[in-house]
Amino acid sequence: MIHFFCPSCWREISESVVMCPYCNYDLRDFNCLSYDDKLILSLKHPIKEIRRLIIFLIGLKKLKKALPELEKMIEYEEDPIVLIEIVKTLQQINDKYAKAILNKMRFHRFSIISRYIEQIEYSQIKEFYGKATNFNNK
Amino acid sequence: MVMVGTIINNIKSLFLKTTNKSTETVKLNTKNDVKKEGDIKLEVKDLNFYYGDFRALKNINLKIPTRKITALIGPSGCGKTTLLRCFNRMHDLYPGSRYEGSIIFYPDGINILAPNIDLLNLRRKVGMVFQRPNPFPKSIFENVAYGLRVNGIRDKKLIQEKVEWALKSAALWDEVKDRLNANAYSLSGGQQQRLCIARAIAIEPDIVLFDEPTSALDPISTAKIEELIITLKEKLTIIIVTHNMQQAARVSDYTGFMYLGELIEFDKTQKIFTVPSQKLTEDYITGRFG
Amino acid sequence: MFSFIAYKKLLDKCVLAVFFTAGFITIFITVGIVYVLLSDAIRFFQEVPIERFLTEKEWTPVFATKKFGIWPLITGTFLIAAIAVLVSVPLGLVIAIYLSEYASVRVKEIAKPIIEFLEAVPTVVYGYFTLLFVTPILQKIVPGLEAFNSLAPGIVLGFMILPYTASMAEDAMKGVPQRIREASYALGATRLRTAITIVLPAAISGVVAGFILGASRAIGETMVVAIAAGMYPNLTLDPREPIQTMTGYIVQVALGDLPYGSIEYLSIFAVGFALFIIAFIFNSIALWLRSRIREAY
Amino acid sequence: MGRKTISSKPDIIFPIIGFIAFLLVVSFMITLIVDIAIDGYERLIDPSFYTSYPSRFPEKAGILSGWVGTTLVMAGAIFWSLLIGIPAGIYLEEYATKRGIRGKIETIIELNINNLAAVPAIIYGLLALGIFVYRFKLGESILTAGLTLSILMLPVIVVNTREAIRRIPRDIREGAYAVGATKWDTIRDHILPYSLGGILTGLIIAASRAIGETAPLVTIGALTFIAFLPPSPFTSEFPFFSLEKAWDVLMSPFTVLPIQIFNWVSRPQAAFQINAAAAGFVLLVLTVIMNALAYYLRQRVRRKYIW
Repeated sequence: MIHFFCPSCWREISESVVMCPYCNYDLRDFNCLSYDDKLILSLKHPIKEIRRLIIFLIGLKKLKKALPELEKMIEYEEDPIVLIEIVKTLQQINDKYAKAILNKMRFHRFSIISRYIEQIEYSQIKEFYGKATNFNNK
Repeated sequence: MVMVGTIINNIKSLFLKTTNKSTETVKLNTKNDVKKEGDIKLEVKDLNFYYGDFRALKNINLKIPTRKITALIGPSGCGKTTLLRCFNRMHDLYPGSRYEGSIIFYPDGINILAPNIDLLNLRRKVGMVFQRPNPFPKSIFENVAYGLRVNGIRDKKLIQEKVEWALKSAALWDEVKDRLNANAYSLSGGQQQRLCIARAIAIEPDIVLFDEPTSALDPISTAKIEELIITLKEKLTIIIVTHNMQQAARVSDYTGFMYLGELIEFDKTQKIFTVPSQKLTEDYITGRFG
Repeated sequence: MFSFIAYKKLLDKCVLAVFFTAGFITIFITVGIVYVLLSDAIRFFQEVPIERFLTEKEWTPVFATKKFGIWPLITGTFLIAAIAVLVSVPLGLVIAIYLSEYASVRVKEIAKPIIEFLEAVPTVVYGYFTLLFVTPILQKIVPGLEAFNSLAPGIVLGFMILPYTASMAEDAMKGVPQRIREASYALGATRLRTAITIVLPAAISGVVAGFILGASRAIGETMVVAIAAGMYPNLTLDPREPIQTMTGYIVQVALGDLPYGSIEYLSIFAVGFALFIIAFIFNSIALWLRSRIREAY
Repeated sequence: MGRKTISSKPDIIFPIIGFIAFLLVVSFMITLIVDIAIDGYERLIDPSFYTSYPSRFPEKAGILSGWVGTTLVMAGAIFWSLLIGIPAGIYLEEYATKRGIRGKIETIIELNINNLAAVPAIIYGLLALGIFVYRFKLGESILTAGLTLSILMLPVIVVNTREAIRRIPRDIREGAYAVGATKWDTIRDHILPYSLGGILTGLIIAASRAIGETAPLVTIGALTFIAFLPPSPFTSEFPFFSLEKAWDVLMSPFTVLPIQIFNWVSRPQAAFQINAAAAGFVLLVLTVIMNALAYYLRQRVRRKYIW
């Protein structure tokens, strides 16, 4: 069956309600939101696969508006897979703000995240030098 | 502690391997869109499907492009698997199903839903991979050879060649070449699913249907199968039903969003996910319902 | 390629026809049974009015003065079935409760095949055992027990139908969801109390269906009664006396020379028809009861 | 441990009663087997018992014609019941449409098979007497007996075939259809091979019931005193097999072990009853072996295909 969730507190509600009975969020407000805003709202979705998808889409769209929310997210997000998705999205956006967040993530409380960033950067450097040597050979 | 470490490493290696590639493919897709706009493999026209009195599909209109991956997404019970199973008329196995409308198969231009169509020929051209790996409890070789045999190929050498080719195409050959006579159930879940893919492509179909092919598999096997599906599109038209939207976004070129038996939106994958035109699609992608 | 597919399709059609025919033949068996029983029973009733069949108190179709009262055979049949049920139901119920509520998996694994095997023993062997082992022993306990009687076969049949009364009852009780039991245990009830007041009532239609099928089996059983109960149609409820059951009569007549269309020949079809009706009623009740379990859960 | 629920009295006593009841059943069966073995011991160890024809003299009588007859009749019964039972079971599981006229026929077939399973065996004897013996004029022959017992076995075989087929998951069928197999391809290559173990179990169980069945064969008029064997259908000249003689085998009168036993039991002389016990023991051993085999097969099949 299809389940509906409140886009604010993400508890299950019925399809027809106008006001969320748990957090009093007005669903008419939600219907006026743009897709980008909906994406940002969904960063708090309880299902991690959805969060991961949203982050992935933010990267795809290079949605800079979402960066503050992502910055907050790295503090409370518990799932390393989602965090890794954030890293990748940040690299895709790749502006000043994103780089700043990325720098912050180097010292993330999950060591796997910081190691992941190191590894990515290492491989990027290697790739860069690999190309450089190719040039030399030519 | 050691165990936790290895698990983390596994997760890490998984992401290092796959997601790099997947971002690449997304980029690729954005570069070379459809080459020729008229290159259509299947055209669904006003399709209605009934289970008894229940109308499971409502007025579906859809054009499936050749040699592309088309994903169908939507909440469970929305009819995406039902639509998929129309393409090889799998519903005919069970009493009480009824089709209306037409699905035109190009380049032949025949209507798949015509009552007098040759189902054997159709299923030879439209292969299928199922949700749960379903190899036959026979040897690995026999599993792949089965489709060839029932389609009238008797030449042993030819069968051997084709089995090898299919297993290679399914990226399974190196893992099983020394034990082709072992029972298929001795393989792991992911290998079994790739065996099923080999079985489907051994008869060289034009189209392969994937019905949530990775929903019963672990992340590593899932990644392998996704990779495999992407390589298969060089030769085949692929339609994949998936529950996992990220899989659709990573793998497919085109995506259709279905809801309550209707096709709400159909477009290039990138467009569906970045700028959906329907509010319902937006809500589904952002997890408002599911 | 075309011809290959056409050939396969043709083959498929032929196979369907063959399989459908096979299924259809099974209907012919029942039709055959009903036709044979009915046609010959009707011919019997053309010669012997149905009032005599139902009102006379003696059954002597092979004597010079023929009498055709079915009642001695029916009482004999039901007397033995009743003894069998009296033996089998308490025993079966105790075993069923024990197996479903107490026994370990290993005991169950051994017990079930043994109980099921009771039905597989050739009935003629049971007949021998009844006549030459059970009856002599019972004669020492029960005074006035004749060499042919209905008590001994009844007891042996009681064991023989245990696969229905014990095994089927156990299956029915096993089908009761565990959560219902747990609810009872949680209130501090003993296992036995739970089994009797909760599980048994919940499974009652399956258990009773087993009993009825067992009784039906006892009614239709032939060799044990033909060997050990005697060949004497006797309107009595005394289990010590020799009697004759409906099946016993059919065997007795069939053993002799049987000209087609003679009154003896026709009489076994009349008796067989009565037996078929009784068995059919019992089975229908059992099937109906069993279908009720399926609705319950 | 202070709680009474765990160690309350009825829960200690009842399992003991239950176990005693079960032991009663076991001892009943052991008594049965031992009694027959002891009674028949004298003849069981005599090799000529197995190679002699019945005789007026109890010490010379044997079960040769009995077991030859049983073998031939059972071969016929197995043949006919498989011929009808397996296709009927497959039809009901694989082809049933559940709609229209065919659907109605299917419902009738199903109900009918359920009912056939519970019809008293002797009724089948009457059916055979009325149809095969008198209306088809097949006589009191091996053919008639085989057909009669096959009807008896049919419901068991159909039910077991259906259960075995039902255990095969839908996915396997769809997998086969998806590569272009026809229904018959699927049945031949998948349904039948994977359900064979289950079908075989059903066949053995059915055969073990039929082998001891006496009443229907008595009803069709099996002779009890047969001092000859059916003719051999094999000839010394090419093609070493004569259809005419095979027909003679099918049409020849017969006796079977259970009828032989019945005949001996009904005789007043105690010496014949020794023969009855001995033959009964042989029959009992046969059924034990068949049931054990079925049990073993069932366990193996369960382990072989775990879907």
